[in-house]
Amino acid sequence: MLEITLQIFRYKTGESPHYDTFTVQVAESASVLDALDVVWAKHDHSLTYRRACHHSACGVCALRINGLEKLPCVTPVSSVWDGHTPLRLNPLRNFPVVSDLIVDVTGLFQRLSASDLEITRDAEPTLPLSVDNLADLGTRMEPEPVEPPENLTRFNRFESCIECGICMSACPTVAADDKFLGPAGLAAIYDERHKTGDPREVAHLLALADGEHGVWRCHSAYECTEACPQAVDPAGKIMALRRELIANRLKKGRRK
Amino acid sequence: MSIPHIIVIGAGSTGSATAHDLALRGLRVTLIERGDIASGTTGRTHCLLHSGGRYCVNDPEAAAECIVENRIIRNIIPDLLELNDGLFVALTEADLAFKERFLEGCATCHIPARELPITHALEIEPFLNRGALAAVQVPDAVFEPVRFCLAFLATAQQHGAVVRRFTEVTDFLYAGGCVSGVKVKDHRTGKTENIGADLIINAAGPWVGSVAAMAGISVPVKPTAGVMVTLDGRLNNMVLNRLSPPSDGDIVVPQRATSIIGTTSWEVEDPDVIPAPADHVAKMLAQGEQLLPAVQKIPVRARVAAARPLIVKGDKEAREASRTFECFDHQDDGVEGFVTIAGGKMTTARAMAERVSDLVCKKLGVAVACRTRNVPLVSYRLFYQGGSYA
Amino acid sequence: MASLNYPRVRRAGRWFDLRRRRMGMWAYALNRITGIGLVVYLYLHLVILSQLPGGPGSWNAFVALARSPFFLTLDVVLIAGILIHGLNGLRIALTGFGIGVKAHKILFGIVMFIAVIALGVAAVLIYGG
Amino acid sequence: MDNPFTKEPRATTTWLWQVVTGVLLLFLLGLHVIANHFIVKGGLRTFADVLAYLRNPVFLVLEALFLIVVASHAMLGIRAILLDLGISDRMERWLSRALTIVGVLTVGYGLWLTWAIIH
Repeated sequence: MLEITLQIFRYKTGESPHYDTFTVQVAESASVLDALDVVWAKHDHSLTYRRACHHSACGVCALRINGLEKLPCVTPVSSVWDGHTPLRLNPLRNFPVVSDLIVDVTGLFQRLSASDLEITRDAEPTLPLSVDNLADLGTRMEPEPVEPPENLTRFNRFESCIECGICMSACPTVAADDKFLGPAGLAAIYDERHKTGDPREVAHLLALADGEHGVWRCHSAYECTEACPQAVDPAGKIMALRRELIANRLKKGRRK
Repeated sequence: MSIPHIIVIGAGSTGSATAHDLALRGLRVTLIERGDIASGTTGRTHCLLHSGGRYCVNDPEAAAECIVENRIIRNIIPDLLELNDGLFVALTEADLAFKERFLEGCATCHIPARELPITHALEIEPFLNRGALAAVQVPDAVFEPVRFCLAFLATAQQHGAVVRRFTEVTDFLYAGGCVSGVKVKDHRTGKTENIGADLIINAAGPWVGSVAAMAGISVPVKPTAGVMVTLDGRLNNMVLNRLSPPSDGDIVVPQRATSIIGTTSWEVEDPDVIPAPADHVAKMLAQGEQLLPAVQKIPVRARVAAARPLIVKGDKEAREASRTFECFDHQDDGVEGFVTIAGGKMTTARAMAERVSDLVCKKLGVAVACRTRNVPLVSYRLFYQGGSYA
Repeated sequence: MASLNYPRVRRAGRWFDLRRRRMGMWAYALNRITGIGLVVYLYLHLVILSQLPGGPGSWNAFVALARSPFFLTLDVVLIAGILIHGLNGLRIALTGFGIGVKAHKILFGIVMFIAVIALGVAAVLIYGG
Repeated sequence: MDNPFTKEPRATTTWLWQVVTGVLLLFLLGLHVIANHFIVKGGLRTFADVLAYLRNPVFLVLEALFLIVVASHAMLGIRAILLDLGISDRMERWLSRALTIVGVLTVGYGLWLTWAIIH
């Protein structure tokens, strides 16, 4: 067992924000979310924080651990606990704080709705995995595309993005510009743009990206890509959208 | 008569589907949840939309419910599922001997099942144990629990339902021997208030017992924990099951870029905090390795434990307890205006909602039929834009 | 329910909140600081040049001042700002065209290396001249 | 609910202009520094040097071009910084107009200054 100290941001309507400190015992392999669960169950039932899947599928538990945006459900205590300095837990930045560690994520979902990105994507030909030293297990190192069983037209997958809001919290532009589409919103535009074949929808999506609060508001700090727990690479997608917009703009210029 | 107001306690899959069902019937609904959406057992399910195959031999009643609901869920939230089917794989002679019973069970429960040539199965699943002897394909699917609930809730909100998160029921209110509302504490503000209702539905999953206890009632639900181990890599395209009667660690559900191995079964007293026991985790990995030998080569991303709300009758072992659900009208316990819905699987959440909503409507004399079988749900993203923080 | 929403100006201050932030954020902050600095310099420059129509007298006084070691050091700072802003600007332009996005950190290293070398050369010329 | 993130004005052109002026600046600034400090040995030290420099039509054109480009780049840069304050759409239009005027005034003042020096 590990004994750890957590310093948790507290805020309730009408009260001034402050930190509360708790010392809890958790298993060696526990995650930071496990520790929060213990604080809630054994020490303070009025602590509000978001949680559901506990294995990085839902994205609701995102917060800041010692200042950095993380998913506490897949952050082992042992990876952030130095043995004595209290772990400081704060809500995500750039969202209104509702209570304690909960933020109002409405803005994130408005941005994601702008592109209407569907959460599943079709036509996954292979497993996204490269595992070292699998040869001795008699399995193929790099699986090739395979045919799904007859009645399935193709395999599909959920999108990598779990809509956790970490990129929005890490982004310096979202900090002050409330209308910036933000890393998640722009990455969703990119993904949807590459899913659809309808030229009118493509034009609409590119116009969104080209908006006054679209890809050009990004300041290339790459914080979103650094912080993303799901390797979505929003910054890379923003740059890819820029490239396409510039190419289209130059083509249009030549035609004139 | 004014439109009846129903309070649903618990925003897991059952409570969410129930709020949707009642709102669609035109009733006024308030859903009260002490934490966030799906923060209890629902969030920590295996993410498996059952075909029913897993239960078709030992628990045909639950299996039949699963396949019916499986088809309905595919229709009402097609965009929230990974539709890659499932494989039941025989690894031993004993498994192979079970195959005929399995196929018969599937046929009895009307679960489409088809044996795949083992070479084809190995091609589809390159990480599957090369010694696999047989593989049967069934229509399993994979969901994401929070968005599953949000889709029901967003649709319920569109029909006027109110969702109160981080709001805990602390006591019941009574009027003339009948439950007339609840006393709640909103943990976001620290304020308490009373909310009146014509009827209250207890949909608190493994916590139905503690909720019912506030009204001095006991319900025969035993919180039965299970462990899941999530790997930091996806080893299978389809859901992989061991072709044998359900036991520990015999199923690997792939989701997004992970594979989730499950599960074990033991009874717990307090479902609030269940640390995942290290020996159970080790067992999951060892069992998972039989299906997918590469399991031990992949780092573990998360270890999760949660309690199922199993309805226990007689002295059956938890693993044998039926996965079907039941509705309790506490009129029978001398408390009017209070019902409990418990048991079941997330796959059957809509059917559970239909059952309890039918009972509620009958009790209140509301003659509106259930429509949730055919009404597609709106985008889960609308939940956050429905002013639920207001 | 009242939520805690920090005022915009305070949130805008996060441009320069570099605690635990990574290289891209440093590059961005550097670019912004040098950009603001160069705009300030542009107007200072115009104000100083406004002495020119006054004739040779005031100009010669200014040139004498500008050749003091303190002002020469300011010149070095100015050139550092120009180099950082200009070369990092090139990097941002390149990534905007989709070039070197994956290698943006290496690119930053390269342009900063060039900036330091060029600054060294400039310093030698300034103090030596 | 009205989604504020679905409006569609265009901004590629603005950004491209910032890049174009930026790249031009690298050249013009280089020329400016070389012309001012290295063409005449030891730099433009005397008032006569300055006059001679500005009366050369090639340098005069280069300096004027430099002024225009640097003012455009600066105004676009200031606009980007101020947009980060999250101003309203109306404020934004007002800001763009104001910065255009400031830019024109800066260039105008610079040109007048040059004219005043030469004469």
